[in-house]
Amino acid sequence: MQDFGAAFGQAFALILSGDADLMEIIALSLRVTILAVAMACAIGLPLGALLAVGRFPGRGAATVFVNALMGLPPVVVGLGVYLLLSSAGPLGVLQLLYTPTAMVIAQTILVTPIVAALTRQVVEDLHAEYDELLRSMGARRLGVIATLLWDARYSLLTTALAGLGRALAEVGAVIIVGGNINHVTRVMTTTIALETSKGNLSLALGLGIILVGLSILVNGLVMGLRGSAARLAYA
Amino acid sequence: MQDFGAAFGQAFALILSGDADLMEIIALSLRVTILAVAMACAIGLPLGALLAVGRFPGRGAATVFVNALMGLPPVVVGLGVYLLLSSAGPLGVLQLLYTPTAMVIAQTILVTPIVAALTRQVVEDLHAEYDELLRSMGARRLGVIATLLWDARYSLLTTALAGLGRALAEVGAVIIVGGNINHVTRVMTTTIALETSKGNLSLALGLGIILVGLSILVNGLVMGLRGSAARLAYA
Amino acid sequence: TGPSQAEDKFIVVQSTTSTQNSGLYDYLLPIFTRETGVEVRVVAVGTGQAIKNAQNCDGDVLLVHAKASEEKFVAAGYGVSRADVMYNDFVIVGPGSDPAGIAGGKDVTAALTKIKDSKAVFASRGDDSGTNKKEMALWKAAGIDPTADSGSWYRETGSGMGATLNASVGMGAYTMSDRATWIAFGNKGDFEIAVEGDERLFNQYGVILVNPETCANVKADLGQAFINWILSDEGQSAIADYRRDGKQLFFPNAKMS
Amino acid sequence: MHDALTSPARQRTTAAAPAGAIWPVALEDASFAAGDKTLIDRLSLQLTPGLRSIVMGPNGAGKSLLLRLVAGLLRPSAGRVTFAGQPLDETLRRRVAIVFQRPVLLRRSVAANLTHALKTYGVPRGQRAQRLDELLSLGQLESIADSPARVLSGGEQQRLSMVRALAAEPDLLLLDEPTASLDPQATAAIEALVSQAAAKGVKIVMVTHDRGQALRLADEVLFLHRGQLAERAPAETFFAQPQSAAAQAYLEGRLLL
Amino acid sequence: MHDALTSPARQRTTAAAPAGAIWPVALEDASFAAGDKTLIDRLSLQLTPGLRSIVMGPNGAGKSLLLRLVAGLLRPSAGRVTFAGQPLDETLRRRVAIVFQRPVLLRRSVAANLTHALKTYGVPRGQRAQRLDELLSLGQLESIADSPARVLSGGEQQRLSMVRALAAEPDLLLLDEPTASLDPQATAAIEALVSQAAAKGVKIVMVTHDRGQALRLADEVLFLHRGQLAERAPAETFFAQPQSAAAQAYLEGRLLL
Ligand SMILES: Nc1ncnc2c1ncn2[C@@H]1O[C@H](COP(=O)(O)OP(=O)(O)OP(=O)(O)O)[C@@H](O)[C@H]1O
Ligand SMILES: Nc1ncnc2c1ncn2[C@@H]1O[C@H](COP(=O)(O)OP(=O)(O)OP(=O)(O)O)[C@@H](O)[C@H]1O
Ligand SMILES: [Mg+2]
Ligand SMILES: [Mg+2]
Repeated sequence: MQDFGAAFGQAFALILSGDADLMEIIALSLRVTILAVAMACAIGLPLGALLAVGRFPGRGAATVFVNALMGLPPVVVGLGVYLLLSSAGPLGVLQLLYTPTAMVIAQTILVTPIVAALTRQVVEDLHAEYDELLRSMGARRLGVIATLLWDARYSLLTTALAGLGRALAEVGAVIIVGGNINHVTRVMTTTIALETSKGNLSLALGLGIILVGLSILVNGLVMGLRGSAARLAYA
Repeated sequence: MQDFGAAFGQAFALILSGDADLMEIIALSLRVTILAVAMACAIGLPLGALLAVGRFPGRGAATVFVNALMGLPPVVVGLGVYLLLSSAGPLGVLQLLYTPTAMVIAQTILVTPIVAALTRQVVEDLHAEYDELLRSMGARRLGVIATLLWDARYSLLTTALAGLGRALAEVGAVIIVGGNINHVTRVMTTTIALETSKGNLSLALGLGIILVGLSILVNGLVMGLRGSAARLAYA
Repeated sequence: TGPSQAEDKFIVVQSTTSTQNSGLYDYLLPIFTRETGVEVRVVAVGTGQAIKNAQNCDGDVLLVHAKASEEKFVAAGYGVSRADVMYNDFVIVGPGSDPAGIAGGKDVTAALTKIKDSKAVFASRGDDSGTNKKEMALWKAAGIDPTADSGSWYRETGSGMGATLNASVGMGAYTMSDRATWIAFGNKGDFEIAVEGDERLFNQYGVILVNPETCANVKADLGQAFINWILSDEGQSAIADYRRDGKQLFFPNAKMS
Repeated sequence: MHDALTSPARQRTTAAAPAGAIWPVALEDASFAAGDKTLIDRLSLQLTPGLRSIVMGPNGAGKSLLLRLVAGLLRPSAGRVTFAGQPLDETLRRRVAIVFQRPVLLRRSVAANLTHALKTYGVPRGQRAQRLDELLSLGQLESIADSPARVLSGGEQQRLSMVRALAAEPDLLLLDEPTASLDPQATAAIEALVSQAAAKGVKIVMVTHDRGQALRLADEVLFLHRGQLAERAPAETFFAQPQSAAAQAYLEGRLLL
Repeated sequence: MHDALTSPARQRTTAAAPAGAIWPVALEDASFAAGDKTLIDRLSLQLTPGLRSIVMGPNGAGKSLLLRLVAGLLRPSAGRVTFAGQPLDETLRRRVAIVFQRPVLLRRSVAANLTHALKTYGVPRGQRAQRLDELLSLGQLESIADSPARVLSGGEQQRLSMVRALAAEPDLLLLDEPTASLDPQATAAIEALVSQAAAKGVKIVMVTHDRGQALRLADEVLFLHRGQLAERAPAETFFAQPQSAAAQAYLEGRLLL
């Protein structure tokens, strides 16, 4: 049990110390995560909505496939991106391996199916209500999707937050394509993994507590903004 | 690119060979995952519904907290469970460390917030519609939750599938508390991690392809069952 | 679950990844299990984590390669006694193009100096593992503090040997690996051994029984039986017999008393 | 509805008389505001058993809000709503039933909707099947008992909501335009049911825009305008000589502003 | 509704005449089945511009389904629905507008619901603000323009649905009990609007259970019973001497089985 106590102690000491390395790591974690979630939403929201409203052959199979991709193992995604970006790989000339960009790419691949699958569900539920109205108005596919995504935006926040959680917590992919290189691609989760492998369990746990605190902060912020937005505007 | 080709080749060869070790590993992966998701649903569904319908002080904070816990880093969960179950830890006498049970516990902790947070959203959306009716009927809290969970069951499937995806893909926690012991606690993801660290990238990728195939299979099965259930019964 | 005949008769060995990744255990342990009916469950993690796990009583036997840490472990009362099991050596591997021009050399400090001077990329595990400690000692011997350049030509991957090798191949960076892991490694690309044979690259593995007096749950009999076996002529010759690509990976050097 | 024997009034006598008095039900200076709009404006009102009260008033007058306040579904932003001097509590709640203007139906079959209601109202499991049959026949819903409730026609949905409320065997029945989408026959049947229930002592408060219906059913009329009780009068008086300008304009179909 | 100048008919003339003819709109032996129930049963019917057609029939007769079939929202399970001999296509779709029995409103403000409709109907951005004002005043919705549409009173929701449909400037307007929850003034206003639109050439097909309303508005009555067209007659004939037993029973408020 003393490990847990020590972990909290370490967490507080670290935060209070304002350790420059730690700040650098936190900043990179946030940058990579937020970029990846933004990209995943840019792809996943319309894709999920399309799966929800589309009436095309293979829609059921596509839905199962996207749902299944929520179970994409991070290590596999990491490997795939590694093989693409490695000097010997097809995209090697871009020299992206072991850069934050590579990490964003890997996380985007991981998070997009989550956003798309959950979006499909939310939008489908709303579509059940709006379908006849929108069809009767002669709305085009794109307009339907835009309408549904907009009206479901508060519910879709939770979807984005699920993606955020996944990206923030993820280590398997980013450690492969980022390499956990000190001062370059080291983020919170890879640091935690490193300290764990060093046997510095309470330090690792302390960092974990900071990461969860970060997650709470971001979530609180998002929900707070959502609250004010919902209160202010009803457009 | 030849790595990807090799990976598919390896995947097919492995499946066709019906390798006994592989079958053992797949079976354990499925067992651990399904148990963990079942437990996470048993806790997360009512918890999420409670957050959706409850009117208690601190509900907003609790919601933010549960949402934030979707970002629990697997390594941290693994560490926490390790410290609890370790012989030196408070639950050491149970001798659960490095057993599949420990893996189920760790995954349950990881997946429960996901199920709870997504359930809250789904149930809250439905509750907006049912709230006045159920209150006017004098339904008690438990009855309200049961009604909402039942009527939202098809939408909640996607929630459970999100949890399943997370559990199936997860490696950071299970490798710490399971130890990736050959024939005892080795699952698909830990095998993939091991092969990756051995530099057997195309074998690792091949195993990843099998894991994704497994995920597609399970998802297809679930959606298929859902389809027949929805067609058959309207109780 | 494991073979049913060994349902209760098993021990947990906390070990490093190199012994596992090189396939040694897959060869060695079945022999022991066949003879004694005792199953050996290996938890292969970083050296630091392995020692920490053993300190937490989550293993019966510790088998790692960080002699100083091991002796500290025993001195602190966590282990009963330490015995040498086997050794191999470290090698510096690098891309075939050999940007630092060190290939074929034997003097490791000279090679490291050349790497620094040419600013050729070098990947360090940077994880305080046995390998990492050895590497840092070699830099020190060369009079270089590479961490000052961390992030530029010197890259600390903060990962295990396998991951660091993958990263090196991906970046075209030199790195130091134990020979066993290197030989067994599957993703070599165009990489080759650049420096080997310096006696400062010696890599000793030791085995320790976790102290049953500090850890009541330790299966001292079974653990000791395993240690005795691995140090015995039979165990030692089994180690010597293990080969990959025709090469011997570990060299037994137990001094049974 | 064609079978008067299964009217709720009969069933009420079979249930144990619930403890606790609810009369009078009173709004005391109750207001309800949303944003900066006062939608119900310091309304005071007493309801006692006996007379059938019909609530009329233009669209947006606050009729539905009033019913919701009485049912305890909205909390007044000022003033209070009391039942025999007390606020509505859980035990009293089931003695008040409401039929919403826009039916709210569970995503289940017609029969399952009713079974759910019976369960919620605490009808013992053994009696539910029989009660279900009675309610289905009361609402002429037998032929669509297994249809999903949400695909029913507008009139069918209203009938289902109505019998579901009757299943509660309430003392106070709040009806919000329950016949707005019903055909003449179903309207007549509902009116008969309402009269029967009233005769057995169930207090009826019903919103309608249908003047003919109000004439047929009302003992007294509550006329709401802009969230205020503009007029309360016996039915004959109200229709013959409405006192308030608002009521006069309403009855003549003139624009009210 | 109080401002006849902003009636949809006026606005129609300002819009470019859409290409392609839709008349006659015809059901040819159209059926609609769900599960094993035939809900619309081989119905044949022609609609031509001019006469205001009122659809009557008991609850569950299939009136709403008929409107949905005509609007192209349901696909007949047998037979077909044609517009000038062709199936409904995207370009024709906007010339048919429908007001549902149960209003479907977006989770937006009243104004945003209308703006969304204007956008969907292809009204150029520059004209939307003015059209919005016209529609709000047409529906007497100015004072609640910024309220969330889903908290509106029943009558307000119906008025909003009505003006939203008018915003489409349709050639064929399908109305499903559009005044069921309206107060007498709003009912009169809607009836006036309907008559005006009809006078300008918009074909009206309207479902109602209100005999008085039918008498006021109907040029002809379509009487549906059990998914079949039991009777189609000029209004005077229908109300004076209904031919079918079903229509007789319906008008007398007798039970139809
Ligand atoms: N939550 C809310 N926020 C803002 N305005 C509201 C809210 N709820 C109701 N209103 C407004 O309050 C007024 C009264 O609504 P209510 O539903 O009681 O009318 P009503 O008398 O039942 O009318 P109708 O005959 O059309 O059903 C309406 O103008 C409505 O728009
Ligand atoms: N998807 C469906 N599955 C099964 N039954 C359906 C479905 N849709 C409609 N029905 C049934 O079809 C019948 C006709 O429905 P419709 O809504 O057209 O009636 P209506 O004539 O409009 O009645 P009302 O006057 O009550 O509005 C009803 O009995 C309804 O229960
Ligand atoms: Mg109302
Ligand atoms: Mg209808």
